[in-house]
Amino acid sequence: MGILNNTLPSNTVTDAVDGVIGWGRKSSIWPMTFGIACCAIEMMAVYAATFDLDRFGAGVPRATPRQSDLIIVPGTVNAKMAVRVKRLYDQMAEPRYVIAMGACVCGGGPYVKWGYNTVKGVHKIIPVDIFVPGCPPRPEALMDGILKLRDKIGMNDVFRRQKETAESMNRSYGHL
Amino acid sequence: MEALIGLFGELFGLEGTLALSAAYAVCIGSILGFVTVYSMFAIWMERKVAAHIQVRMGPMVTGGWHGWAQSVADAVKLLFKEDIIPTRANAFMFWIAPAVVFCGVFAGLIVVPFAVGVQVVDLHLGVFFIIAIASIEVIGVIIAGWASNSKYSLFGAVREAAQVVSYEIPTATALLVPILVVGSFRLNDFNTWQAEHHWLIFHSPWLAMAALIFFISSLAGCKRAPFDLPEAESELVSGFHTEYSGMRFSFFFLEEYTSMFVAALLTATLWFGGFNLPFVDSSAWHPALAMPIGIVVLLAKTFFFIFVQMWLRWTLPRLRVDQVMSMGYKYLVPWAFVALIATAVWDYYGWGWLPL
Amino acid sequence: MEALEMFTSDRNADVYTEELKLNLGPQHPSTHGVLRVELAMDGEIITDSWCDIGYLHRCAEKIGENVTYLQFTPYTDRMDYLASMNNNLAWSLTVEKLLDVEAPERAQWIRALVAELNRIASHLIAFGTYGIDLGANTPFFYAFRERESIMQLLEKISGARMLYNFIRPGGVANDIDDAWMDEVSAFCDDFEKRWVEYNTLLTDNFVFIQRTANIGILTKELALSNGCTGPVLRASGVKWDLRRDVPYLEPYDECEFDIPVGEGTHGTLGDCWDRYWVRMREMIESVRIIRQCIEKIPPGAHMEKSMVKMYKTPLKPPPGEAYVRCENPRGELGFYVVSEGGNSPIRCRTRAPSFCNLSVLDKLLPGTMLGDAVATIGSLDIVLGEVDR
Amino acid sequence: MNEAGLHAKLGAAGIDGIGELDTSAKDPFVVVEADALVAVMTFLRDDPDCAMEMLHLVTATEREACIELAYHLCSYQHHHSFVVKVICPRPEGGNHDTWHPEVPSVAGVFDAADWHEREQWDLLGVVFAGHPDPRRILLPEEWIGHPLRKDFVYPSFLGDVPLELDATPMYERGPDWTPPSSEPRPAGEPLIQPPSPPSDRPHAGGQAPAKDEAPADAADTGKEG
Repeated sequence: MGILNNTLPSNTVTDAVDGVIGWGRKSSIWPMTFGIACCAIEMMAVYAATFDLDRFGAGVPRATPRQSDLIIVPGTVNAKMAVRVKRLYDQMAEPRYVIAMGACVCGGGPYVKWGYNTVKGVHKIIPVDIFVPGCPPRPEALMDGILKLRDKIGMNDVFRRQKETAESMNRSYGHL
Repeated sequence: MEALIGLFGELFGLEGTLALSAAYAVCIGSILGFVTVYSMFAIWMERKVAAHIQVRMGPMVTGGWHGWAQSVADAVKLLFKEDIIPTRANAFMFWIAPAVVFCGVFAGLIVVPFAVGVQVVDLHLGVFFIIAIASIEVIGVIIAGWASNSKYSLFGAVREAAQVVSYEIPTATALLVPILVVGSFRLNDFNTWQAEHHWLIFHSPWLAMAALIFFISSLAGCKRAPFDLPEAESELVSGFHTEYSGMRFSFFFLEEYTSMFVAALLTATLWFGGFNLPFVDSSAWHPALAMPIGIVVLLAKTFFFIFVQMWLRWTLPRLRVDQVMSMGYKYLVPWAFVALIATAVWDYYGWGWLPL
Repeated sequence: MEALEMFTSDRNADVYTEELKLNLGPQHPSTHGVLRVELAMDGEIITDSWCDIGYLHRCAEKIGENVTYLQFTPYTDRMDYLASMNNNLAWSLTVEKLLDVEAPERAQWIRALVAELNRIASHLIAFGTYGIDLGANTPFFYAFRERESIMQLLEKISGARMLYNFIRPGGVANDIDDAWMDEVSAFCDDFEKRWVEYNTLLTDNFVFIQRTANIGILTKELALSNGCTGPVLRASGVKWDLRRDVPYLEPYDECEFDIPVGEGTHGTLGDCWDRYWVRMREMIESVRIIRQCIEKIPPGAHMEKSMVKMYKTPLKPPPGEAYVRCENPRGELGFYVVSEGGNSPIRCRTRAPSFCNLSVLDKLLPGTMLGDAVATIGSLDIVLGEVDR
Repeated sequence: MNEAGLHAKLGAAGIDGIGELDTSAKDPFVVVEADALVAVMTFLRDDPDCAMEMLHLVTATEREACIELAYHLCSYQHHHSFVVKVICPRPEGGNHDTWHPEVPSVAGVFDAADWHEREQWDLLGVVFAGHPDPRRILLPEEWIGHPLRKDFVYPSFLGDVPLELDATPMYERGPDWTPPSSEPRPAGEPLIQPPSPPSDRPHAGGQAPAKDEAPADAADTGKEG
């Protein structure tokens, strides 16, 4: 895949293949079983019976980062945890997506002012696709975030030359 | 098989080795296709069964009607996912392990009679072949666990080795019990014997016991709950396939569901009448009618046992590793031998049990 | 003789064994958040273990020293986020003790009612995730179904699903009405039936008993010396419950309820099964308290009049200190607050029950197997938000 | 037995350095000398009339003049509780960098004290002499300073993890970015120099705000998520 990435011209074949791949990716988002804080409980509620994330094909929580496509960061990331979050993200296979769930992860939340130890938003550590604010977000909000992520994935091109989404696909991660 | 060779001779004028190769290619291709389609269906079924046990709906969106295309989407995604080989892993071993695992269980399918005449090779040692070839799978798992260079993977591989090797004994011993009654290793003979007499599960209490022992130990062989220790998610993250991603990981999925299929199919063939309908004598039917009905009947029985496996998985907690071992050695092995000897005695005196 | 030499001589010197260090967490499916346990393994057997916490340290005590007394209430929600009501309750009682105020009678009954509801919700999560730890995924979904009804009930009176900020110094935020209480009693009827279902699903399961009985035995002496409280302590045979022994709310004095204690039903006293079973029975006791609360709740104000006036400016308790303990689902939650008369305390220390309960883990694990480690961590029922604060 | 009874019992035990019972507080407490602490704790635990089986809490509180340690004990047999305090007076110019008060550890008496004392060392820099495992517990090992001291200065980075609200994300740093030095600072200097221009966070790298103005500006951010 590597050499083919976004090099082919746009024609019927590449359009169709991209469409199929995009459909496959967006219909099968396997999240990582990763809970940090309060938001993890609401995330569990989303997996559970009332909300049932599996309806969208996203209900196969994988315990290992290698097999998961989506990392939902549910809860405050602090200095000690940030290194681990970064490593987990690095261990995931492309394409990988990040949802920042909750106010703490979006920008510090209640801990922004006096939290000497908290990272003010997980986007300081890893690139984030979708921010879901709330403290904690209602399950509906997380569902909405996942639906937005589905739309976003569906728009991404794989073989075709990229237009405006190039930045979101090929980010440079600095020296880290 | 022979029919296929003849067909190729008639249609394309192929003869000898060429016809044989073409026939093999078609057979293997169709089994491969079957396995792929079956696995996708089984994964979808597993998710639906799990969901309905857990008061939810399971996949509902992908593909429209009840998320039927969910597994297709999963496959497409896995196919186009990055394939990571960890730097510290042994790359060749890491690469070859999924193939070894998958070949092991896949090869077992070639001796299975799906209906009258629908069988790739009618081996005289069919049952023996399946058991023997399925043991290759454990080697692949050990390779995978070792080559990943991860502690969780290693734990998973060692657990798998201990568990599968231990449970081969009760599996094989329990299989010997119907073999003793029928007097053959050939899978087709079981179908004909059960068509002529009765289903072997009703033959004697010892055969029912052997069926139970076989089913339990085949769960352990397939790494299904409550014996899913090699990939125990809450203990070992993902066990031996912790480091696998993308398509390689999906081979382990295929392997798991295919070995479930083989186990369920052996249960159905050896004890539950194979492709025979109950209370109906289909031996005189025209092959064109008997073949599709046979396939449907056999698959229906097989999927029932697959359903039971899923049912157990989503109901029971997982055993601990030493409890798995003690269950195998302290209960299943002795009782399998008891069933074997008791059947020998039972059949020697020709005792009946049920009015069949 | 040669064969003997092979084993005794140093010919196999390049074959050596070493202790395997296994790192459980911080991202691991069964550590209930971000606990990290480092295990030294000899095969499947754990020889030593080191707990590493702090992956969710959120500076709550520093925040407590910088915000006002009222503003700190939402932060207590986020400590033990599974039992927010109980945390609010403990904090409110602490501030009330500093201010020498007492909540009106009706507020006390409402407090007890919602705290017990939240206790059920919290124990339901313990029950569900314990099933997942042991490989049974289904109980989790059943537990969350009932938890969802509790959250909806509490949302109706507080406006929030999980972190309520409902119990405040001086009373509760809103009054409750009869229609809501009818819904609660309907839930109680429903829940008692479901509870029987849980037992058939998990409690009486042979495999479950095999996995939990005689595992992670916490003796009474060890529990007391380590400061374990709550169901963990009661499972070790100590009949101590602050609700009965030091009633901090009026309803606990007047309601009838039992205190489930571990009996060693399926093995030794203080094993994982006992801890689990104490939690399960506590849910039923909570239902009993809720029913009595609904029956006996008196009319009146839901908020202390004098406090409402005080809310307009930051609360300024007189210099002093107060330590209040409350019986949380996980044990005794204590707040130790030192005031010097300012808008905010100069020290706001939390005695987190999970913190003390977890400290016993390193002593329970050695000698057990890897699967037991998971069972033991699950049976302690920790919440990392509270351990690390 | 009430607190007075417990105090009398303690006074009769013949341990030196036990102060008077202070009943002005909500929970009456007794101040003991640091040297007598272990003996007092052992007595309270072992005496059948006291029978304090459980150490509830170890708290260090920083005041203007001292750091005081409070030990909350309780008995399940007799349903009573007791507070023991140790006071470490602040030396001239003692700040969080130069002054680490030292008290004997009671981890040998109560196992529960182990983690509590580690936490007090971690957050307030109180040294517990004879503690079996004197490491940080909540903060990472490489953390500098003890954050619950009043004169603690908020760091901008820990290693290369940014702790500032307006820090550059890690993945957007250029290749020539170097992590800030985490060497122990000279006494009196801020922990890690704030990035320039300094952020508008009230005391990032600067002085901690005075006590009284805290709630006023806490009100605008304190409640919003």
